[in-house]
Order: sequence, then structure tokens, then C-alpha cells
Amino acid sequence: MIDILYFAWLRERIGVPRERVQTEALTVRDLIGELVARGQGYDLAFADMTSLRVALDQELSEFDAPLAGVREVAFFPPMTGG
Amino acid sequence: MIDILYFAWLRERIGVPRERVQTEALTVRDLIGELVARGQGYDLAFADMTSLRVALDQELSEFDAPLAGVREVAFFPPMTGG
Amino acid sequence: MRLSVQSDAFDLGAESNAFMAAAAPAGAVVTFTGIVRDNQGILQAMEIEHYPGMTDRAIAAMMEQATARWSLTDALVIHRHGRLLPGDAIMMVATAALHRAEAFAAAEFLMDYLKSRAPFWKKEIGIDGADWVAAKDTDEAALTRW
Amino acid sequence: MRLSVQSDAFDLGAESNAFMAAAAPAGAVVTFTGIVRDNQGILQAMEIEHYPGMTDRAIAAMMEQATARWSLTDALVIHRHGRLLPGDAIMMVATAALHRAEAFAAAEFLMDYLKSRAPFWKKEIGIDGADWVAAKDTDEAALTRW
Repeated sequence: MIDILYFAWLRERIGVPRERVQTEALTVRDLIGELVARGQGYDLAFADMTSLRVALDQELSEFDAPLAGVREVAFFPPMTGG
Repeated sequence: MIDILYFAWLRERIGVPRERVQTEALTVRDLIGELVARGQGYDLAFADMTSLRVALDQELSEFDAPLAGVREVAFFPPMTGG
Repeated sequence: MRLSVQSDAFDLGAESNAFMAAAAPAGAVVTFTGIVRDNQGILQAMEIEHYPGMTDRAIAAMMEQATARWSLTDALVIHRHGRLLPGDAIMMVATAALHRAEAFAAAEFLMDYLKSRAPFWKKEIGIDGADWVAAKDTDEAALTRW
Repeated sequence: MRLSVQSDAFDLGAESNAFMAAAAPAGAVVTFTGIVRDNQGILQAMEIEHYPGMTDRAIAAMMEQATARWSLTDALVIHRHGRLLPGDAIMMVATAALHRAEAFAAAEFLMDYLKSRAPFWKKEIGIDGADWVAAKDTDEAALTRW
């Protein structure tokens, strides 16, 4: 089981701020593939990968990063702090 | 007649903060020559021209600048504000 | 070094004075304050979302990097989240160093990283609707100078 | 735009808050504060001499140049003269602009010019005597970037 968090317009398109999912995905990219297959806003949320950022256990990461041992995955658009 | 002001260690070496002098000098450099000829600390104050700055009527200027019409000449070392 | 991510307003003056009082042996203190602009009256409010678990650790890592690189004697980051109004202060950074070049560089570094690497997202609530603020290419490009 | 050359102390916090309150439509405010360092306990006091007639016009000219070049919405310079003690604030600069890059650049520009082109001279009163602070080559060199 893995916790997935969504922020900003990803959260709005998917409709929930977080969910717990059962997954066999080996990498972030695999996980995105599983989510997109659900349709229902997930496909829209993940349509543009250039506007997508991912953090694994609260550290910025890459789409090819392995999910082994990861407890929390967060998806969000490019940050606009400051 | 022209007012001459001295600041920082120039003031200390010359011993007065300002004086009014009668001069025939055409340029700043000529004026410095007249002052140095007095000896008495003036020679010491003007010994190192690379450490000397001049302002004419409160605007930074050059040693070759003409003195015609100038009412106030100020000599001082490089500034250390901020 | 102090870091606060908060929904409450902060007092720039009080924070600046407290920071300066504790900045010795610094000779230079720089502060930056970001303010909600009203965009010629179009903006009604700004909502800032953040990722609570990640925000503190991401900013603390930036501050530690800046402190080591520019030998800061102290550093402060305050960043608000939630609903803000035009004219409100969004965030502030303060840096203290022996000399001005270091204090300025560290403050600019922290701002560049906060803009693009701290997990905040701004939404502008305008008279014609609401929209997420898009990240700027110039902000991403600003990181390359460090 | 406000400029004050004064012997009295100033309150960084109060000045920062007043500046920010009047900075609209700025989105970015930068302040710099210079502080007397004690140099590991060697320094007892600092005396700052200035050229009263020239100081205001020189600084006003720098501020006008910075305001035009970086489209500042406001600028502030306060510079003290007379006798200061370690830990005292010597001077402050504040700049307000729409975006952070402009506010930072203008503040650094003003600092570089104040260091080398405003008629102030610092004398350090130490436990072993008094000495005029020498201008640094690096400060003169800093002007070439503008």
C-alpha cells in the first residue's frame, strides 16, 4: 500500500487530496500508467508530463525512480513559492 | 577667493577643516601645487595623489578640471560609506 | 536559523529588528519581502496551498546550503499559506553575513529556490474567476546561476 | 523616495514597516542594513565624518538613477554620521519594485555606490588607537558591473 498525494490543479482534476492505493508499479512512471488507466480525471491530470513534478517520501524525484520502500508519493505542478 | 574643504586624514594632516584662499590657479592640479608649496602638512597631505579625490562645488571631479567659476573645492581620501 | 511556515500574518518590522539584534558578528543584513500585488485591481485574493510534510524539510535544506556556502551568521525564512489579500506580505527572507556581497547572494539564492523548489502553489482569485499561477521559465532559469 | 543623513539612530523595524506600507504596487521589497562590527572585540567605536553639502545631492542622484533604471516604486536611504558603537546600525537602504530581480539589483547598486561615491569617511577607534578605514579595491571594482 502506498499513499498518493495531489496538489494544486492535480488535486482539483482528480478530486481528492490523497488516497491509499495497492500497486504493483516498480517506478513512478508505472504508477502514473496505472492511475491514467482509471480515466475519470486521472487521464486529464497526467496528460502533460512536462507540467508534472513528483516527490517520493517528501523529496523531489524523477519519473524513472523505483518505488521500492517508498511510502508516500506526491504529484503536483511546478512550484510557485516565494 | 575660493573655499577649500578638507576631510578625514587630509583634514587631520592640514589641521583645519576649511579655509578661504586667494588663488591664481587655473586647474585643480595648479591649486594643489600652490598648497604643497606651503609645506606645513600640506606636502604630506598631498603626497599621494592616487589616494586623493576632489569635488568642485560638491560634484566629484578630476585634477585637470578648470577652476573658473568654482566657489568650493573639497579634497578627501577615497570614500568609505555604506 | 529560524523557519516558519504559517497561515498567520507576520510583522516585517518586528522580525527585522529581532533578526538584527541576534545577527552579531554580522556587518550586513539583507531582507526580502514578497507582497501580493493587485494587478491593477483585478486580483481579489491569493490562495497558497502547500505540502506540509515537505515544506519544512525542503526550506531547511536550502537554508543550510546557503548558510554553509556564504558563511551566514544567521538566516530566517517565513512563508505564509492560506488566503491572502492584495498588499499582504506573502513571505520574507533575512540573511546576515560579515560582508554585504554574501548577505545579498544568500538572500537571492534563497528566493530563487523558494520560488521553484519549495512546495507552494499560488492560486489567484480574480473578478473573472480563479486560476493557478503558472511557473515562469525565468524562475527556473534563475536557478542555473547558482 | 526618502533620504536622511542623520546622527541619530534609526529603527530598522519601523522604517521597514513604513516603507512596505507605502510600497504599492510593488511585489518585492529588499532592505539592506550595515552594522558596526566589533572585529573580535578590538573595535571600541566608529566615527563617521561626512561632507554635509555634498552627501544629500550625491545620494539623491544615485537614488534617481536606480529608480529610473529598475522602475522602482519607492526607495529609501538612511545613513548615520558621528560616533557609533559596535552593533549599531550604520545605514539602511530599501527598494521596492514589481519583481524581485529589480529590487535586489537596485539595492546592490545603491550599496556599491554608497560605499565608494557617497562622501563618508569611517574612522575606527580601537584599543590600540584610531585609524581611518582604507577604501577597498574590491569596492571600487564592484562599480564596474553596473
